[in-house]
Amino acid sequence: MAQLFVEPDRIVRARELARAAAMGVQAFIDRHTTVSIERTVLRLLGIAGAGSRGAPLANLMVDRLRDAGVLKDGAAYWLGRALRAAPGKDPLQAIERISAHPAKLPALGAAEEEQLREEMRAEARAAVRELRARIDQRKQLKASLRVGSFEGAPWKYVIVATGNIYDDVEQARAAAQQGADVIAVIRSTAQSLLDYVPHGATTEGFGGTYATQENFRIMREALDEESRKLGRYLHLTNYSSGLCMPEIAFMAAHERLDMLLNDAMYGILFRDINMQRTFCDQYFSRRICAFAEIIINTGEDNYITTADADEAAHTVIASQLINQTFAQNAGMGDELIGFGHSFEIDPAREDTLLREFAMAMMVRELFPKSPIKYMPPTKHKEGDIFFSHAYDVMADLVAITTGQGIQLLGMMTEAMHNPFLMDRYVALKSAAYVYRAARHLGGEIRFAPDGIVARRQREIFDQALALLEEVAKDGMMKAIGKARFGDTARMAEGGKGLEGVVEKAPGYFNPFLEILEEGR
Amino acid sequence: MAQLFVEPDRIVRARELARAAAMGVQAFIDRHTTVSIERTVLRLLGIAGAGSRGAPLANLMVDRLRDAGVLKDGAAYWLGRALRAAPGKDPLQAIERISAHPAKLPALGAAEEEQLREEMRAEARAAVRELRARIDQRKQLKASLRVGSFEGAPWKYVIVATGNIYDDVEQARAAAQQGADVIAVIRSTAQSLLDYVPHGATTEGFGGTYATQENFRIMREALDEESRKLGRYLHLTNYSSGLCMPEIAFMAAHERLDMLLNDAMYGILFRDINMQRTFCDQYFSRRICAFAEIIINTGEDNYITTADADEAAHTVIASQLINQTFAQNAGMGDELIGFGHSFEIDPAREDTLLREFAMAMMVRELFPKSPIKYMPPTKHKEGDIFFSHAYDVMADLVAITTGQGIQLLGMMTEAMHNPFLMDRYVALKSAAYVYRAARHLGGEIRFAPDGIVARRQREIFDQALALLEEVAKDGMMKAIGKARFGDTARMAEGGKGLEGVVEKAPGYFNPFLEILEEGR
Amino acid sequence: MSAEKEKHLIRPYGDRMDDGVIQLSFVLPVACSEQAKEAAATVAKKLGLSHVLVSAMEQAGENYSFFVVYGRTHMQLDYNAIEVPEVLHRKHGFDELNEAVRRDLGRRIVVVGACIGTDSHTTGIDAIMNMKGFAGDYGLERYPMFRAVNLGSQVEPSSLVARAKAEGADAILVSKVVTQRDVHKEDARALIESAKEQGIFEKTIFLFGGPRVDHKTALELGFDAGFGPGTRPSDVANYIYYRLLERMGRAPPPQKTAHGTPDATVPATGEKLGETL
Amino acid sequence: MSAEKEKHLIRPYGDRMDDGVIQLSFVLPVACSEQAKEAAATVAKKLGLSHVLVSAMEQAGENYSFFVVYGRTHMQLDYNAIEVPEVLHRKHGFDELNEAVRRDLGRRIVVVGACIGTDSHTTGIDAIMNMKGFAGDYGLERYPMFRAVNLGSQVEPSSLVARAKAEGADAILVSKVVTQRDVHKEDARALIESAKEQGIFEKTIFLFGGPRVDHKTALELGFDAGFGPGTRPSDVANYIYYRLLERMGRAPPPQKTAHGTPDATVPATGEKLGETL
Ligand code: B12
Ligand code: B12
Ligand SMILES: Cc1ncc(COP(=O)(O)O)c(C=O)c1O
Ligand SMILES: Cc1ncc(COP(=O)(O)O)c(C=O)c1O
Repeated sequence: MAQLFVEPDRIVRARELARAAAMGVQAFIDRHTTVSIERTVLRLLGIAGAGSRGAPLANLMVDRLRDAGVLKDGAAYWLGRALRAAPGKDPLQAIERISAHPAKLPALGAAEEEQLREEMRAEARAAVRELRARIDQRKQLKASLRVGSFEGAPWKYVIVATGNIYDDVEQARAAAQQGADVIAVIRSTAQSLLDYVPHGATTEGFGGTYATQENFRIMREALDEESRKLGRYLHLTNYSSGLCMPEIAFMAAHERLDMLLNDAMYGILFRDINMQRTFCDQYFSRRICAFAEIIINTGEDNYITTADADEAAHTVIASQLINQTFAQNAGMGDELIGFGHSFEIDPAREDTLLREFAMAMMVRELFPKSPIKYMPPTKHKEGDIFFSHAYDVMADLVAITTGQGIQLLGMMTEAMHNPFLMDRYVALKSAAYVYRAARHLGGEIRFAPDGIVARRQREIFDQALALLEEVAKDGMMKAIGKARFGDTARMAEGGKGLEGVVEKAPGYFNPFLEILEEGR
Repeated sequence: MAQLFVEPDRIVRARELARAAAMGVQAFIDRHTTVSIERTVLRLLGIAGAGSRGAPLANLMVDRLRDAGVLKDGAAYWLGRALRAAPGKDPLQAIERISAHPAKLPALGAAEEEQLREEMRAEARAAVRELRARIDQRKQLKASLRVGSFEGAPWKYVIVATGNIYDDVEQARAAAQQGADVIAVIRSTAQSLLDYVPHGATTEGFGGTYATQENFRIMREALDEESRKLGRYLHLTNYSSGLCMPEIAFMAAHERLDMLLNDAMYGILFRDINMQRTFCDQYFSRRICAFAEIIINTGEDNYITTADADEAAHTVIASQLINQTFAQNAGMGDELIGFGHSFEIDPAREDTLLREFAMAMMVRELFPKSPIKYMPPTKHKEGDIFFSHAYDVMADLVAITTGQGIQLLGMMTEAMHNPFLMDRYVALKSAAYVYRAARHLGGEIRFAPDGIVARRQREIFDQALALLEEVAKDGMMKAIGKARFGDTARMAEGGKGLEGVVEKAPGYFNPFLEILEEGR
Repeated sequence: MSAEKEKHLIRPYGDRMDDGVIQLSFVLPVACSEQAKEAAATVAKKLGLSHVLVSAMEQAGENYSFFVVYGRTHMQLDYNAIEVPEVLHRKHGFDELNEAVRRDLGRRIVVVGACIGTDSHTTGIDAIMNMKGFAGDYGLERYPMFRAVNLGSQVEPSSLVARAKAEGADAILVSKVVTQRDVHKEDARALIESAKEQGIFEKTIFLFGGPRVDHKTALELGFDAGFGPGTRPSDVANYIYYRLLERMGRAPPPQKTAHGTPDATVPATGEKLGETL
Repeated sequence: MSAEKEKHLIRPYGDRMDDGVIQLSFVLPVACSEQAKEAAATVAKKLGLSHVLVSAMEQAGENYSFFVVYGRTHMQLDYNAIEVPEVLHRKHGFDELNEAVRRDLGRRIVVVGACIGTDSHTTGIDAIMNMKGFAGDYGLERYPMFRAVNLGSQVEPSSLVARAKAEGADAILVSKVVTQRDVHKEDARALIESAKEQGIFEKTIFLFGGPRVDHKTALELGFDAGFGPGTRPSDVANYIYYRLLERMGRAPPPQKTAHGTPDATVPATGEKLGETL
C-alpha cells in the first residue's frame, strides 16, 4: 500500500492554510453571479435550443438582461416577470420586451413578488426532480454492472479526439472493447474561450470535438449500449472548464456523464480567464457536480507540463489542498474529488521512478477517500514510439502499485497526434498486463523510512507548506498575481470574461442555487 | 537489495546434496578422456589448421589414434612418439604412420619415456605461457577502461546472429555504440552437434554464425577497437557447448573472449549429447575457463523455455547448485560462474512480477559472489512487438532492482527473427532508461517477510531441495534418465558422441591437464 | 465466384475512417542529419504514402539512423476479393471424437511426428503430440483412439519417413521452427521427397506445423495441411479424422462456424474439399 | 549540382546490408480472421514489399484488427541526390554573440513573439524567449543585446503584427504547436498576410517554430526560417544576428560545421544564402 512519510501535524497545518486561502475567496463568490451561472438557471428552467444564427437562447436572454443592467436580480426572476408580462409569449421575445426598458416596468406588490418567486421555485424543483431521475438512471446502470478491471485496479481512462463525434463513437466503442473504463471526449481547441456552449452534433473540430449537449447524448447512448454488451460500466467524461463551467456541468448532469475535468484555477492560469469569473463559475459548477454525484478531475497535472515536474511538484500538492477546500465549500464529498497529478519527470534524470513513487504515494495518502486521477508522461514524450511506450509502462506500474484511482493511459504517439485507434489498443493491452503482473505488488513492498523516496516526500511537502503559508498570507488573488502556480501570473482584473461577472442585488433570486445549497 | 527468505540450514543441506550428486560423477570424469579433450591438447601443442577437405588436423590425428585404440595413452604422448619416430616430418603424416600399426612400434625405455614426456611438458608450458600472455592482454585492456554503464548496473548483453561474421561485426559495433556491454555471437543452428570446430571465417550460417577461431579473432579485433573508442570495455562471448566444449574453450581463451555459455547438462538435455561425453568435456572446458578467467554462463534458462516456468522454477535452482559444484570441481571460483535463469512466466497469469522478483532475488542471494546471468522473456513472446517491448521492460526493471550481473536484453521481435539492428537499438535505449529510473530502487524497498514473494521463494526452494534429495540418492545419471531436468529423459549410453569417450590407460599422459590441475 | 460478391472496400484506419494511416520503422545506413531525415521521408513517399511525418530520427550507431515514420496510403482493398483456403468443419470434443473414430474407422489412428533437420525446437510438436497437450487441450497421446509416436527433435527427414512406414502411420506430423533463409521449406521438401522415394506418399497424410507455417505454404510444399501458432491438438485430431473419412469417400459437407470459437477452424485440405465450398 | 556528385545508393537495413527490411503497423476495419490476415499481407505487398510476414493480428475492437507486419522493399535511394536547404554558420557563444551584436549593429535587437491563433502551448515560445531558456541554454530575454517581448499564447496574428510594429521589432517569432488539419499553416499564412497589410513585411525577419515545423515548410509559408524540436535559444539568437548582417549586405560566408555539435546548425535563410552554398 502507498506510504506517507510526512509528519501528521504538518499536514494538519497545510489543510488549515489551504482553507484560509480559499475562504478569502468564498465571501467574494457568494456576493457575485455570472452570465454563465444565469444561463445555467435558464437552461434548468427549460430554455434550450439556439437562435437563428446558432446563438443559444440562454445566451441571447442573459446578454439582454446584462446589457439592461438587471442581471443582478437573477435571470430566473426576470424570466418570471417576462412570462407574467406576456403570458404564452415566446420567452426570448418576452425577455427582449421587458429588458428593452425595465425601468418602465411597473413594480410588483410584495405578495405578487412572493408568488412569482414561488412559481419559479416550483418550476425549478420540478426540473430538478427530472434531473435527479436521470442521474439515478445512470447510477442504477452502473450499480448493475462490473466496474473497472478488478477490485483495486485503476480505471483505464482514454481519450478520443477525432473532431467528429461519430468517429469518436467508433473509437470509443473499440477502446471499450479493449478494456477502457473511462472515455474522455477531448474538446476542440480553445472551446474554453467561447462564452457560450455550441449547439448540436459536431463533425469538425480542431484537436478535439466540441462539448455540446447533443454530443454528450450521442456518446452516452453508445456507451450505455457497450456497457450492457460488455457487462462492464463505461464512464464518460468531459470538461467543465473555461468560460462555461456551470452550463457544461448542468448538461453533463442531464446527459448522465460520470466525471468532469473541473479545476478552481486551471482556466485562470492556462486559459487566461478572469479569476473573479472562474472562482464564481467553479463554485456553481461544483454545486451541480455535488448534486449529480459527478466526480471532478482537478488539473494540477498541467502545472508540471508547463513548469519542470521535479521543481514544481510542491505546487501540485498545494493546489490540490486548495482545490479540495473549494470543492468542499461547494458541498462536494472527498469521494467525488479526483485529484489530478502526473508522471512527468524528465526521463533523462536518475531515480525518476523513485521520485514518481514518492509523489504518487503522497497524493494517494493525502486524500485517502478520493479517486486520484493519474496522468501519464506527456511533456518529455518524443517521436520514438517504442521508447515512449516503455516510458508509459513505468507509469502503469506506479499507478497499480500505489493504488491510483483513475489512470489516463499514456499514448506512445503522444508527441505526434491525438490518439489513433491502434495507439489506444497498445496502451490498453500493456496496462492490463502491468496491472495483472503487479496486482499485489503494492501490498508486498515497504519503502525505507529514511530512503530517497521518504526524503523526497518530505522535501516536496515542506515546499508546499511554505507556498501555502505565503498564499494564505497574500490571499489567492495576490498569490496568482505572483505566478505562484503554473509559472503564470494573472491579475484580478485581467483575463477574459470579467464583463460576465455581476454583483448580486439585495433581492437576487436563484431558485436553482437555493436547491443546490439546501443544508449548506 | 535482493532478499532471501529461505532458512539458512536448508540452503546448507541443499549444497551438501548437490555436492554429493556431482561427486558421484567426478570419479568417472577423472578416469576418462574424450576426442575433444585430446584435440584440445593437440591444438595447444600447435596443431592448428585444417586438412584438404576442411577437416581440422587435430580431428584427423585424434581419429587415427582412436581408431588405432591408443588414444587412451593421450594424444600428446603419441604426438611426442610420432615426432621422435619421424623428426622434422609433417605431424599428421607422422601420426598416420605410427597409428597405422602402433603394435609394431618398439617400446621406449623408461628413461626415454620420461624424457619424451618432459619434452612435451616443456612444450605445453611454453604454449601455456603464451596463452597466459594473451589472457593478460585482455585483462589489461579491460582494467584500463570503464566497465558497464554504472556501478551496480547489469551488463547489457545482446546477441548478433546474422550468419555472416562481417555483418555481425557491423551490428556488434552499432550495438556497442548504443550501450551494449556484452556481444554474444550466436552459433549456427546445431553446430553443437558437429564433432569438430569449423575452420575459417563464416559468411553463411543458419540462425547464427559458426563458432570458429577466425570468427572469434575478427570480432574481438573489432570490439577492441570499439572499446578503445568508447572508453568502455566490450565483452565478447560465445558457446563452449555441444560436442566441442574443450576446444572452443581453448580457442576462446586464445582469442581473448570474456565469457562462454557452458553448462554441465545442457548438451545432454537439449542436444541429446551423451552424458558421459558431456561430463568429461565440461570438466576440461571449465579447467580452461578457470585458467583463462573466463566467466561461464550456465543454461538453466532453457529448462523454463521448455517446461512451464512457474512449475519448473525449482529445477533451475537445483541445477544451479549442481552446476556450481561441477564448476568448483574444475577449479572455478564463484566470481567466474554466471548462473543462468530467466523471466519466463506466462504473462497471462497474475502477479507474475512478484513471482519473478521472488526467483530473481533468490538466485541473486544464493550466489552472492557470482555474476548472475539474467535472460529475458522469450517463450511467451508473440508477434505484437509493442506488447513484447512492454514485457521486456518489466524484465529490465527486475534486473536492475535485484542486482543481476549480466542481463540479456529482450528483443521485441523475439517471436519472429534473430535481432535486427533496430530491435537492439530499441532494447538498449529502454534498458538504459529503466536502469537510470530505478537505479536505487533495490536499496529502497523491502518485501514483506511473509508475503507472496517470500512464500513463493520458500515454495520453490522446498521443491528444489526435494529434487536434490532424489538426485543425490539416485545419482546424476539415473536422475537425468528420469527426466528430472528440462522435462527430458536421457540415458547413460544414449545420445551423440559416446564413441568419443575413452577410458584412460594407466600411463595416460596429458601435459595440459597437468598444468591446469596444478594445486588441485 | 468472388465476381458475384459485391465489393467491400477497406483502407487502413487511424483517426478517421479511411484515412489510410500506417506506421513504419526502419534503419538507414547513414548518420543522423537533416539529409538523413529527408531520405527517410523519401522512403515513405516512394512506398506511395502521403502526409509523411518522420516522427523520430535516432542515432542507432555511428553510421545508422533509426526512423519512426507515419504516413497515409491511398490504396483501397476489396475485402471480398481476398480469398484464403479455409474450410470449416464442426469440431468434435475429446470423447466425441474418440467415439467418432471408433464408429467410423473402427481402429486407432497412427501418427508419427518429429521436429526435423537440425531444428531442436520440440515444444511445438510436443504440444501437439504429448499427453500434456497445449493450453489445456489434451495432446494426441491422450486420445484412446490415437497412437502417437513423437520422435522429438533433430530427426532427419528420411528417418522420420522410415519410422512412419514401419509404424504404418496414417499421418506424418512435421514441425519446423527455425526459418532462417527458408530452411524450413527445404527440410519440408526433403521430407516429401523421401516419402515419395519410400513409396508412402500416396497413402499418408502430411501435416506441417510451426510458428511461421500457414496452410497456404504447406499446400505449396506438397503437404495436406499447415498449422500455425496457437494450433490445438484437438484441431489436429479433428483434421486427421475428417481427412481420413474423406479419403474413404465419406467426408461430411463442411459447415461454416465462427472463427476462434470452440468450434474452431480446421484448415482446409486443399483442392478436393476446396470444391465443396 | 547533385548531378556532379557520384551516387551513394542506400536501402533500409535490418539483418544484412541492403536487405530492405521495414516494419509496419496499422489497423484495418475488419474483425480478425484468416481473410483479414491475408488482407494485411496484401496491404504490405501493394506497398511494394516482398517477404511479407504478418507477425501480429490482434482484435482491436469488434470490427477492427491491429496488425504488425514485416517486409522488404526493393527500392534504392541515391543518398547524394537528397537535398535539404541547410546552411551552417559558426555559432557564437552567449558573450561572444552579445559582443558581436554590439560591435556589428551597435544597438539592441528587438524581437516580439507569441503562440498564435487558438493555440495555448506556451512552453515552446517561452523556451526560446524567456530568461530560463531551454536545456541549459539561456533564453533571449537573458541576452543584454536583445529586447525580447513575449506575448504568450492565443494571440491573434494581427495583434502580434501590430505589437511588433509598435515595438519596431527586427524579428517576429511565431510558435504553433497544434497542427490538426494544418491549422498551424493557416495561422502562419494569416500572420504573413497581416504583416503585408500593416506594411512591415519587407523590413522584418519572420521566424516560425514548433514541433512539427521544419525549415522547408517555413520557407514555403513565406517565413525566413523554420525551427523544429530541440531548437535552442542560442540557435535563434545567432540566426537573427547573421540574418541582420546579411540584410546589411555584410553576411560572412557560412562555414561547414558538424551537425549537433555545439557549433550547431543554424537553418538556412532561403534563396539568398542558399546560393552561397
Ligand atoms: C523455446 C525456444 C528455444 C529453446 C527450445 C526448447 C525446446 N525444447 O524446444 C532453446 C533455448 C533450446 C532454443 C534454442 C535455439 N533457438 Co529458439 N526459440 C525458442 C522460443 C523462445 C520459443 C519457441 C517455443 O517454444 N514456442 C512455443 C511453442 C508451443 O509454439 P510453436 O513452436 O509455435 O508451436 C505451436 C504451433 O506452431 C503449432 N506447431 C508447431 N509445430 C507443429 C507441428 C505440427 C505437425 C502441428 C500440427 C502443429 C505444430 O502448434 C504448437 C502449439 O500451438 C522462440 C521464440 C518465440 N517466442 O517463438 C525461439 C526461436 C524459435 N529460436 C530461434 C533460434 C535461432 C534458436 C537457436 C538456433 C539460436 C541459437 N543459435 O542458439 C537455438 C538452436 C536451436 C536449434 N538447434 O534448432 C529463433 C528462430 C529464428 C527463425 N525464425 O529462424 C527464435 C524465433 C528466437 C529468435 N527470435 O531468434 N530456442
Ligand atoms: C504541455 C502540453 C500541453 C499543455 C500546455 C502547457 C503550456 N503552458 O504550454 C496543456 C495541458 C495546457 C495542453 C493542452 C492542450 N493540448 Co497539448 N500538449 C502538450 C505536450 C505534452 C508537450 C508540449 C511541450 O510543452 N513541449 C515542450 C516544448 C519546449 O517543445 P516545443 O513546443 O516543440 O518547442 C520547441 C521547438 O518546437 C521550438 N519552438 C517552438 N515554438 C517556437 C517558436 C519559435 C519562433 C522558434 C524559433 C522555435 C520554437 O523550440 C522549442 C524548444 O526547443 C504535447 C505533446 C508532446 N510531448 O509534444 C501536447 C500536444 C501538443 N497537445 C495537443 C493538444 C491537442 C492539446 C489540446 C488541444 C487538447 C485538448 N483539447 O485538451 C489542449 C488545448 C491547448 C490549446 N488550446 O492549444 C496535441 C497536439 C496535436 C496536434 N499535433 O495538433 C499534442 C501533440 C498531444 C497529443 N498527442 O494530442 N497541452
Ligand atoms: C481542468 C482542465 N480543463 C480543461 C482542460 C482542457 O483544455 P481546454 O480548456 O482547452 O479544453 C484540461 C486539460 O488538461 C484541464 O486539466
Ligand atoms: C549452455 C548453452 N549452450 C548452447 C546454447 C545454444 O544452443 P546451441 O547448442 O544450438 O548452440 C545455449 C542456448 O541457450 C545454452 O544455454
